[in-house]
Amino acid sequence: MSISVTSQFPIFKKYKKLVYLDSANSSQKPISVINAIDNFYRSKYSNIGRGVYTLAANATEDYESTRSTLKEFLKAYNGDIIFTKNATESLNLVAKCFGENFLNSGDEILLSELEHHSNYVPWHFLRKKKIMIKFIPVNKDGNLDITNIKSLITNKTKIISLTHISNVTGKKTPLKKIIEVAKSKNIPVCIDGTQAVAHTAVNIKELDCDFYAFSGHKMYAATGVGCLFMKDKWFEKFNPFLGGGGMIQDVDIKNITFANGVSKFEAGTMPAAEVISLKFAIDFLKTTKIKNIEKHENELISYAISKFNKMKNIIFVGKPDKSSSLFSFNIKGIHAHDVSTVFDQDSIAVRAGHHCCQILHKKFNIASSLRVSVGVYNVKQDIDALCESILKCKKLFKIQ
Amino acid sequence: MSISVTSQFPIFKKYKKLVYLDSANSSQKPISVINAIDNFYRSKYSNIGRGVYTLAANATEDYESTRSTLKEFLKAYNGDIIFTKNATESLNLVAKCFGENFLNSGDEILLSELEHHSNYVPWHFLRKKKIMIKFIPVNKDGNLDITNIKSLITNKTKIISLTHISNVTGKKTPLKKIIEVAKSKNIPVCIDGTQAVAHTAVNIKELDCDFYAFSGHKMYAATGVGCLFMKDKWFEKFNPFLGGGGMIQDVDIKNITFANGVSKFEAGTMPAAEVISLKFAIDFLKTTKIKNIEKHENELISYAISKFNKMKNIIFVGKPDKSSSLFSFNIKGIHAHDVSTVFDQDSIAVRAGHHCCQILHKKFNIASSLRVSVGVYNVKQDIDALCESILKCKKLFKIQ
Amino acid sequence: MDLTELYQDLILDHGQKPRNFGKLKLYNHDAKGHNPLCGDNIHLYLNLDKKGIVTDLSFEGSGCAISVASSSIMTEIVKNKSEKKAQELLDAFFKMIKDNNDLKKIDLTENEKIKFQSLSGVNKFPMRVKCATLCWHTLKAAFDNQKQPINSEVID
Amino acid sequence: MDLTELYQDLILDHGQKPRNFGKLKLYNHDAKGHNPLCGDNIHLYLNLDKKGIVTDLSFEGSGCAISVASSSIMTEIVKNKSEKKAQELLDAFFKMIKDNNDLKKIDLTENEKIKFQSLSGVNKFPMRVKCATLCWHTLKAAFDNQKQPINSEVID
Ligand SMILES: Cc1ncc(COP(=O)(O)O)c(C=O)c1O
Ligand SMILES: Cc1ncc(COP(=O)(O)O)c(C=O)c1O
Repeated sequence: MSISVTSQFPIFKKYKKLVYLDSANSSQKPISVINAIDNFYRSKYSNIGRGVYTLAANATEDYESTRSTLKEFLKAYNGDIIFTKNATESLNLVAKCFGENFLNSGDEILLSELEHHSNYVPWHFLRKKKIMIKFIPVNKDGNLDITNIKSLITNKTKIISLTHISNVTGKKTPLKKIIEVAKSKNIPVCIDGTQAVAHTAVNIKELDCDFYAFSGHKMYAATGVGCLFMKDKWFEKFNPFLGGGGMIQDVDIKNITFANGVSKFEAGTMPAAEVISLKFAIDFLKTTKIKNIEKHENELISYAISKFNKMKNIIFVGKPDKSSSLFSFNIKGIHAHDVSTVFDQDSIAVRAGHHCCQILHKKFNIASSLRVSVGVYNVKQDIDALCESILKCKKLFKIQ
Repeated sequence: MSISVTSQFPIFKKYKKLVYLDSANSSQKPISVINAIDNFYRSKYSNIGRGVYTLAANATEDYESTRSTLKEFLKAYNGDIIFTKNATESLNLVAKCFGENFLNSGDEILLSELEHHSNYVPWHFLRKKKIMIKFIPVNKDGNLDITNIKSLITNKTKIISLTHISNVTGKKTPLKKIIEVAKSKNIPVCIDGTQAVAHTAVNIKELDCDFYAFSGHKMYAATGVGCLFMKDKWFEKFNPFLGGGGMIQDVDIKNITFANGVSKFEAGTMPAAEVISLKFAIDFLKTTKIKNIEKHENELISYAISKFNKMKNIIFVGKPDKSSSLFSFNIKGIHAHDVSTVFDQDSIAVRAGHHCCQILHKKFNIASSLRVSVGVYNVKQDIDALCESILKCKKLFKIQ
Repeated sequence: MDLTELYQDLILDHGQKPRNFGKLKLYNHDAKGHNPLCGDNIHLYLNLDKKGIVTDLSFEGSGCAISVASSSIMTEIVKNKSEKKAQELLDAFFKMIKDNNDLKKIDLTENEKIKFQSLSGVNKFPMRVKCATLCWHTLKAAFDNQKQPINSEVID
Repeated sequence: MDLTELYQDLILDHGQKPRNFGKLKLYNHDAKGHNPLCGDNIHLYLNLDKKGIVTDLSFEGSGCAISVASSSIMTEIVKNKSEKKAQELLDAFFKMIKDNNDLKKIDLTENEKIKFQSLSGVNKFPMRVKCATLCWHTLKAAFDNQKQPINSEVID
C-alpha cells in the first residue's frame, strides 16, 4: 500500500483488534492533532480575539492562521472561511441567510435525492415561506441523473445546493456540469463538501461555487468545529446568523451595527482549541499528501468491492464506485443492525442505519444499510476481517 | 486561603509568573479535564448516538451521562439540558424559537442594561417583527433598579431575559423578586447564567426559570460547548432551531417529522469530546466544592477592593461588590488598553474593553474598562502583583 | 458474549416469520413506536373487551430481528390476557432485559416462559435493548391510547 | 521589551494633548475608523485643494494613547503635504510599524522624523499595531471618500 500512517493513531494501539470502517461518520485522530489540543489547553490556553495580553494574542494568531491554512489548502482564494460548530450549522447558515434576503414565495431551490439531512432540513424550513424544493433524481445505479438538468433549473430556481460526494454511495456528484448551467443563469451554488475534504483534492476556486460547507471531525480534527467557505460578495449581502459578542461594531439601546467580514458570522466564544486542531489536521493531510490518501483509499475500496462481488446475497446501495472511500450494502435477509451487532463482536466498527439519507434509502426501498468507509489508517487486513465477519453472520442467520 | 488547587492547572507550571485575572472571559483548565479530553481522543473516540458498535455506544453513554451530571449539579429537575456550542447559541435558540411562536407585533421583551451582547443582539433581531425591547435601568452603583419593576412588566411583556451575574460589575441580579412578579403574570423567564455556574451554587428548580443558558469554557471545561436548560413544556412548543442529522424522526421528499426531547435541538454531529470534558469539570467543581470556591473568590475580591480603595485615581465601574468574583475599573487619565499593555509586561492577564456590554459602558460614559476576575486558582499574591503593576503604570503615565 | 445467546433459533424464527403480523380488521386501541437508531417501526393494533381482556392484537412494521421477534413473541403471549396481566408482563420484561432479573414469580405456561426468556440475551447487548423493548413501550401507549409515537431512544 | 520605548514622552504628550483635534469648519473629505479591540474611534476631516494639497486636516474621536498620539502626529505631519506625499508617508509608516524598516529615504524635516519615529516602538507590541495604524487607514479612506467605516481589526 502507498501509505502507512496507522501507527500515528493511538486508538489502534489501545485496541489492537479494532477494525474501524466508519470514517465517513467521524475519523480517528492522529497523535499530532491530539497533542496539539493537549498542548493548547496545557500551555497556551486563552480566549481568542478579546484580550490585549500576550496569551490571548498568541491564541488569536493560532486561530487566524488556521483560517489561512484552510484557505490555502482548499484554494479558497475568492472568499473567506467562517468557523461554525459543524457542517450542519454551516448549511443552516446559508439556508437561513440566503432565504431571508433572496427567497420569496414561489421561488425554487434545487437539491438532489442524495442529500444528507443536513443539506435538506435547513432548506425544508423555508417551505414556510412557500418556497418549492425540487430534487435532482437518482438513477438505479445511485448516480444523479442530470440529463434533464436544464429543465430542472427553471427561471424560478434561486439557489442550488448539492453534496460533493455522497455519504452513502461514495460517488462524486457531476458538479462541474451543474455549476456550468447554474453560472450561465447566475444561480448561486452551495456545496456540501463534508465527505470530500479529507478524501480528494478540493479546489474551491476552480469549482467556482458560492458556498462550501464541511466539518472538522471527519478530517482528522477535533469535534466541535465546522467550516463554511463563502464567496466575498455574500459577506455584505447576508444578515448575521447568530447574534452576540464578537459580531458587533457598536451597540446601544436602540440600534446595533454589525462587524464586517468573518466576524459578522462568528458570534460568541469560538471553539479555539478545536479550530486550532484543524490546522494540525491539515498539516497531517498535507504531509501524507491528499493524492496518496485518495489512491490508498481507492485501492482499499476496490479490493473490498471485488471481494464482495464474489459473495452471495450482497446487495449494494446503488452501483459501488471503486474510485471512492466508501460504499453501502445489505446482506439479503438480515437486517443491517443485526449485522452490525455481529461485526461488533469482531471489533469491526461499521455504521448501520439510513446514514441521515432517508430519501435515498426510501428510493431504494430499504430502511437501512451498512456503510463501509475507510480512512488513511485502514489496511487490507481490515477488509479481510470484514469479509470473514460477513460469512460468520450469514452462518448465524442460516443464509448462504 | 480556603482552597489550594493551583497546582492542578498545568498552565501555571508552564508560566510560573502568569497572573491570570481573566477567568470571566474564559477559565484555565485543570489537569483532570485536559486528560479526559486527551484520553477520549486517544482511546475512546467515536461519534455519538449513531453507531451500534461498542465504541459508539460507550461514547454515547459518556455524553448522555454528562447531561445527567449537569442536571444534578444545577438541580435542573424540571426540564432538560440541550448542548449547544456556547452560551451565545443557547440564547439565540431561546430568542428565535420563542420569537417564532410566541411574539407578535407590539409585544414587549424585558431585558436589563446589564446584559452581555449575547443576551441582547438575539432579541434585537426580533425588532424586525415590530417587537419592543425594554430595559430595566441600572443605577449609579451598577445595580438594577427594580423599584418600578411592576410598571416595567406590562400586559404586553411576553418574556423576560436577564443575566444572573453581571460580567462587568460581578453583582447578582435580584432574580428572585423579578421572577416572582413574572410568575404572577405567567411570563416566562430566561436567565443568562454564564457568569454564575462556576462561582456560586445554582439551583434551577428553586429559581423556577424557564431557560438557563451558560458556557462550558468559563467553568473549567473545553471550548466549543454551551448548554441550555429548558423547562419540559417548551420542548414541544418550540420549533427546531437548526435542521440536520440527528434531530429528525422521518424524512421524505415532501415532509419531515422531528425527533422529541433534547434530540430535536441537537442537529448535526455534536461536540462529543467537549461535552464529556464538562463532566470532568463538574467533578472538579464538586470535589473542590462550590461553597469553598465562592468563599475563596470572594476573599480575593474583597482583598483587591480594599487595596484598590487605598489607591488614588481608581474609578470603579459601579460600586464594586465584595461578594463576587470580579469587578471593573479604570485608572483616571489612562486608557484601559494602555494599562493592559503595561500589565502584560508583568505577565498579568486582565481584560480591557467593553466586555461585550456597551450599553452599560455608555451608561457610565466610558468606552472601556479593565476587568479583574478571579478563578479557583488565584491567590493573594496575584492581587498584590496587580496592585504593583498599577503603580508602575501610573508612574509611566506620570499620574499620581 | 456469545452471539448465539442473542440470536437463538426461536428469535431467528420469529424474526423471519413473525406471528400476528398485519393490521387487525377490528381494533379499539392502537399506537406507533419508533426506534431512530435502528429505524425500527411498529404499529400495534389491539382489541380490548369490556372485561379488560386483550382478545386480539397484531402488529405491522419493519425492523431488526430482535425488534420483530420481540413484537411477534409479545403478541403471542399477551393475546387473551388481561390488561393488568399485560402490564405485569411488561414490568417483568423490562426487569429481565435491563436488570437481568429472572422470571420465577411470573405466572406463565412453560412454553410462554421459554418464548419470553428467549429475549433475555439482549441484556448483554446494551445497544440492542431499545430494539427489544420498543414493542412493549408501544403496547403501553396503545392501552393509554397515546397519540404521539413512542420513541424508544428517548424513553430507554 | 521596554515600555518606555512604546510610551515615549512625545507619545504621552500627544496622547494627552492631541493637536488638530475637533471638526474642521470646512472640509471636502472625511472618513471614520474603528478598532473594535480597543474601542478606538476616529473621524478624520480634511480639505484637499485643487492642486492635491492637504491644506488642513483634523480628527475627532477617542482611544488609547497610541491611537490618539498617532492621529495627532499624523495630522501634524500630513498638513500642507500633497496627497501623493501622504500616500508615501502612509507606506513608510506601515513599513516602519510592521517590518521595522527605517526611514532613511523619506524626505521629512528632522523634527517631523522624530515625531514619525516616536511611534516605531509599536513594532515590538504586535497587539497594539492596530491602534497606531488606524488613523492612517482612515486617511486613505478619506482620500478615497469611502463611506463604510474602516475596521482595523479586519484590515491589519
Ligand atoms: C454574562 C455573559 N453572557 C454571555 C456570554 C457569552 O458566552 P459565550 O461567549 O461563551 O457564548 C458571556 C461571556 O462572554 C457572559 O459573560
Ligand atoms: C454528506 C454529509 N453532509 C453533512 C454532514 C453533516 O456533518 P456534521 O454532522 O458534522 O454537521 C455529514 C455527516 O454527518 C455528511 O456525511
